[in-house]
Amino acid sequence: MYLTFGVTLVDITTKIAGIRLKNPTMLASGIMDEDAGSMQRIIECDAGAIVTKSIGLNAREGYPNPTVIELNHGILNAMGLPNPGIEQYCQEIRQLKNSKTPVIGSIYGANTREFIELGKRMEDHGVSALELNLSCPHAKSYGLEVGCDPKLVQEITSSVKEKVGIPIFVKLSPNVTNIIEIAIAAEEGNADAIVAINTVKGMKIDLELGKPILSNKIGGYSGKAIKPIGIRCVYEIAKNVDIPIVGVGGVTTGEDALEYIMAGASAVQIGSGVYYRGIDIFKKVCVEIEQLMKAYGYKKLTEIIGVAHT
Amino acid sequence: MYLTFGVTLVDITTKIAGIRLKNPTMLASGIMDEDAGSMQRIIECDAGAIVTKSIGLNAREGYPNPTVIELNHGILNAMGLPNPGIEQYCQEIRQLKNSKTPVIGSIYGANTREFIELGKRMEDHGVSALELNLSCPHAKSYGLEVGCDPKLVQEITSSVKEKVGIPIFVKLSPNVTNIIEIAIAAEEGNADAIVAINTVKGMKIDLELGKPILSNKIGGYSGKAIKPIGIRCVYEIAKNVDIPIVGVGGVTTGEDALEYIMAGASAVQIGSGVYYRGIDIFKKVCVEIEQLMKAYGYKKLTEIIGVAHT
Amino acid sequence: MNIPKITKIIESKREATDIKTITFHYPEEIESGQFFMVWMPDVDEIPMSVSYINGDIKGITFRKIGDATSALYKLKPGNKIGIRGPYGNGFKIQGKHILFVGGGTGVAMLAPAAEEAVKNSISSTVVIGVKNKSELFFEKRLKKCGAKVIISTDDGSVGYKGFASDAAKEILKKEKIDAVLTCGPEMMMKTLLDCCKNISFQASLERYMKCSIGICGQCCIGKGLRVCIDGPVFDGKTLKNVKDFGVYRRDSAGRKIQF
Amino acid sequence: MNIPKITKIIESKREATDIKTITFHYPEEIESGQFFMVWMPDVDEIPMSVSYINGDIKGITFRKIGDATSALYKLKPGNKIGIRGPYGNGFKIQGKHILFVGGGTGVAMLAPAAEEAVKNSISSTVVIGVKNKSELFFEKRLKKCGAKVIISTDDGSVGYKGFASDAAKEILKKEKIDAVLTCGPEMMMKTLLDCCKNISFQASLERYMKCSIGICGQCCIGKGLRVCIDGPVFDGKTLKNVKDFGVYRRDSAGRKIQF
Ligand SMILES: Cc1cc2nc3c(=O)[nH]c(=O)nc-3n(C[C@H](O)[C@H](O)[C@H](O)COP(=O)(O)OP(=O)(O)OC[C@H]3O[C@@H](n4cnc5c(N)ncnc54)[C@H](O)[C@@H]3O)c2cc1C
Ligand SMILES: Cc1cc2nc3c(=O)[nH]c(=O)nc-3n(C[C@H](O)[C@H](O)[C@H](O)COP(=O)(O)OP(=O)(O)OC[C@H]3O[C@@H](n4cnc5c(N)ncnc54)[C@H](O)[C@@H]3O)c2cc1C
Ligand SMILES: Cc1cc2nc3c(=O)[nH]c(=O)nc-3n(C[C@H](O)[C@H](O)[C@H](O)COP(=O)(O)O)c2cc1C
Ligand SMILES: Cc1cc2nc3c(=O)[nH]c(=O)nc-3n(C[C@H](O)[C@H](O)[C@H](O)COP(=O)(O)O)c2cc1C
Ligand code: FES
Ligand code: FES
Repeated sequence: MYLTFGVTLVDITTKIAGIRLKNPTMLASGIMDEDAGSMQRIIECDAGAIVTKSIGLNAREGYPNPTVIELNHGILNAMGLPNPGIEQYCQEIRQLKNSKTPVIGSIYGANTREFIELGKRMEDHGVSALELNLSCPHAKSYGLEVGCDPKLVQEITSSVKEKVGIPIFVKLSPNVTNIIEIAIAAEEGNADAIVAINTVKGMKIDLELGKPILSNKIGGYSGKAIKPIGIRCVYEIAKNVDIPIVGVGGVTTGEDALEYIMAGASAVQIGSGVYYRGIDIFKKVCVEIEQLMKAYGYKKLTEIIGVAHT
Repeated sequence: MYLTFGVTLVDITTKIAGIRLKNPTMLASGIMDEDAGSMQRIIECDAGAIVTKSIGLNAREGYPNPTVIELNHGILNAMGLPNPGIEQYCQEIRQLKNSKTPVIGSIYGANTREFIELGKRMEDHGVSALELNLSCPHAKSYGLEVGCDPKLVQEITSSVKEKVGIPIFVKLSPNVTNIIEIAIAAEEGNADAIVAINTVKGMKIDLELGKPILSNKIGGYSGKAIKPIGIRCVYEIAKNVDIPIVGVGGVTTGEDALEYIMAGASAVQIGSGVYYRGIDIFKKVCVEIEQLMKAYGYKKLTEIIGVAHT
Repeated sequence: MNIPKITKIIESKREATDIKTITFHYPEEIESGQFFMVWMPDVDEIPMSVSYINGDIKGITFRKIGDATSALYKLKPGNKIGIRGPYGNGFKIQGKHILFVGGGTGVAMLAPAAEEAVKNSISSTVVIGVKNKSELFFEKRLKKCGAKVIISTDDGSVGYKGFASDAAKEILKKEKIDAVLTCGPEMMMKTLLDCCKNISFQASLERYMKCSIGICGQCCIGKGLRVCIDGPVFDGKTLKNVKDFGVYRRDSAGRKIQF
Repeated sequence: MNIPKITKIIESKREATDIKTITFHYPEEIESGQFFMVWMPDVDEIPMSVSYINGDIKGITFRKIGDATSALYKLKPGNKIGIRGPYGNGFKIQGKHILFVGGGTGVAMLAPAAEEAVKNSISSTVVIGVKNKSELFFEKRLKKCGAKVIISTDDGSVGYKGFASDAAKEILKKEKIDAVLTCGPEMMMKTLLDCCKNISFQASLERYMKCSIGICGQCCIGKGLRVCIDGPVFDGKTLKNVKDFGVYRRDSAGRKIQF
């Protein structure tokens, strides 16, 4: 099928773990996805898929403000995984049940049991796939503490995989010595796809007060500045695993998306880009991808996946 | 003593491991330090101290070009540790013997024995301190492969320490799961100071050719974009060790320097900043530090070290 | 960069019981209806509408209701806070005769709008609705600027006895009003919206805010309308399609809370 | 960003034995004396002076001596290479009568400078020094532009027999020359510098280059003069204080190599 955002007739559809996306731009977890209405709006902005906020068993208020600041070259956040808990959030997901755009449920937990419970609830309410957030850099005893241990990653992944029927994406952190080892652990745990990267641990200090600005002091760095790090991670992972990869980190243009795809990603997620280019960034990026494909003589997006390895 | 780059009378002298610096701006390793002439020029540009290129036992040509590219928010390099070997390089160091500005010898090796040998040679030829490069992200079997193992870091540090009489700085990589653990290992190995950070692993792919641009494919990301990562690392390290810290990564202005000092650094190193602001960046940053100190009511630079922890 | 700018309190002035105005140097241009994020280090950062626009000096007016506002309440001239913004869209001030309806601290952000309207030779009537006399503020300020001011109190301790929306309804019946601009309890604004069939309507909403730059989704209403960027001021046409308007808001965790 | 821009070879033309010119589309402005970094993917990226400036089309002229230049030599029209730059400072073209002295491929980068001089009505004499006739190139081009061309060959197979520097010395004795601009083997340039006591002198140097943006220190001469940024063209006054000029260069590892 040929999509036509722009004028050119190129095929920008893609597939991850059997899920077909009309285009490779997905909404990243934690951005405009606290309620059904917001996700609906992003769907109408033509995102190829939506990832929900990371949801836990119980409600969490997150950290006090300031939680998000914009730096010169990226965005720094320490939300602290605020979410209403799976019970309430399932109501939001149910409202999207008839959406043609795939909705992927992001979940975080402190242990295997929690991930399984959350995964089953998400599946029951109709998500197309799960994204295991094993990578949040700033919530104590969640995320990164789980996601930097290959054994735990494999165990959680395979345990959830056994209990649910939908595909499982594992989202990885760049804040590890060897991301390849973690990606391989996820693959060995039968993950259906890898999502990379989550934010990079960073900090900003106010000079006049001599204090870190974020209430959590340390935050996660996202946006334009981290793209070279994300590209490197996706490239390293693609060299070492066979499952599909979703590239995240600093995608704001069609060029950025294409770079991730060349590094080995089958699709990209966009988070901070919503700040840089507005909520219609998904459509903009698709148009730019089509223009670039035409300029470089590509007909199908899928033929570009991983070309940088050849 | 009161230095007067600008108009204000504030004291920007500092000290690391007993080495007194007339100001807190040091030349970072690998920048304009392949020969005595270049280092002499940087000394005349008023750097507070000079760190040499990382030197190994034998000459190394490094990787073919492209080895350095500038990205939108930082610089990506994969030099591959080119250097003429300690034998030839000692001639360069000897020429700086009478310099009032401290010269710190950076060395890399594949094992403890090499580090000891290099350290002794550097000491013989008159450097003020050693910087152990345990962190180069892109030279195989050197640097990062050594620097991400706390046991090796402690062993190398303490072994070199036993054999040389000059202070030992250990330079760390941000490409690890837990930089605190590595810093503690260096401290337990009796390091006199920690230098953080080396470059962040990154990649840039050319879209038209679908190829990584650097000949080594993966490179080290430096410059403006990485400052929040460096600040976070210095802050984390300062919370956990008692030895002085030298902050590196994205320092281009007095504000950047001050932010590192507030995070816990006793001095800063400048690398990519030489590209952004020219070779006279050292003086510029000093003037800016003085102006900020006046604006915020500080008299002595040393009273600012680590204020973000209070 | 979008980080707080540290500024010093110039003046802290009590306006009524538990209500204060603080002013500070902040040269950025701001329109009435826009808001700041106000950082009290080690406490919180909260959204606050601008209530004074006086060249480089700006002000906010707030009620002490919790941690952050209590911290603000205690600040003295010379104390430092962090300000960023302005955020949001502000009011469109158009028409021949505008009715401003402020409930509680809602009047704080309407005041600069009413002043601007009068300056633009628009007839301006302001309803100030408060629970009782001790909570009343900005009466003098608004009269002085040339607006017609009507007070309503729940207990009748001064002015009209009843809700501000009832007072407003009576005015709407009597006078030819082009536009209603309101800020206050959402139920009150909802009631007003229902009365404004053919009258242009703008309401300023409050939702829990975290990023204030339109990415975290915390403040969204309806179909992903972000109060921090698409609002805080919405027109009647938009609000009629927002199911949650006057029905529920979400707390810091994203849980729905009925009004 | 400072990354190679991919461009297609428009023409590849043999100039002499092992010497070719290739031209490509590269709209950036460039001055004679400046250079590009030329990327042959999977091979190397090397510095190359501009030898043709023709609106949006630029050219380089090179001798096949190793991996990268051999790869360049093989390229056909339509093949892609990466170009970045221009880098460096370029010549200052001033005076009434300029003597250009090119040794070997050095003449390649002098040609656009000589053309510019003639265009600015400056009398221009060009010495082209090569080993023998088979290596001679740009004679016609330079004559056509209006420069006076003198050929010297080591073996006397054409023109003056001897070194280019000797040919130049004779001219300096006979004619009133304001400025000498030279590029070629460093010993030749050093000899020339020694003859130019009262004559303005500029020489374009070659050093191993890696970053080309002034940070890696690979190309430095004297007291930290960066050939990539402070050069490649240096004046006589500067070069007199550079101890390594004509004495040694450094290889890719930074080892000194005597000329
Ligand atoms: C756009 C906007 C403009 C506002 N302008 C004014 C004003 O001019 N004057 C005024 O008095 N108040 C104003 N508010 C409300 C003000 O932000 C809250 O009263 C304040 O945040 C309470 O903080 P607290 O810590 O004192 O109370 P808490 O005890 O922390 O909370 C009390 C209630 O305040 C609200 N609140 C707390 N934090 C936030 C937050 N980050 N974002 C939104 N609401 C929050 C919640 O509803 C909460 O239930 C405005 C709110 C918004 C969204
Ligand atoms: C500013 C500048 C302008 C130049 N302009 C021209 C020109 O117009 N025409 C021309 O024929 N040549 C020019 N050169 C020389 C040209 O760069 C080398 O001939 C070329 O790099 C050789 O590469 P190779 O792989 O073919 O040879 P190799 O076999 O790799 O090397 C042969 C020699 O070339 C030199 N070389 C190799 N790589 C580099 C490098 N990265 N930087 C500098 N020198 C290197 C070294 O001296 C080396 O010993 C210029 C050099 C510089 C510095
Ligand atoms: C405000 C904010 C909230 C986020 N929340 C989550 C989250 O809940 N779960 C998660 O896996 N990632 C979260 N992320 C990380 C993003 O999904 C994404 O991995 C990261 O921001 C890098 O992409 P970007 O550069 O496009 O923003 C969040 C990022 C931001 C900026
Ligand atoms: C071209 C280049 C070469 C470098 N070479 C070395 C080196 O030899 N040894 C080392 O420890 N660090 C080396 N580095 C890292 C720098 O010393 C520094 O840690 C890093 O660039 C971050 O600082 P910056 O942002 O100021 O550049 C190099 C960096 C660059 C850009
Ligand atoms: S507060 Fe984050 S989207 Fe409005
Ligand atoms: S080539 Fe790096 S400084 Fe000149």
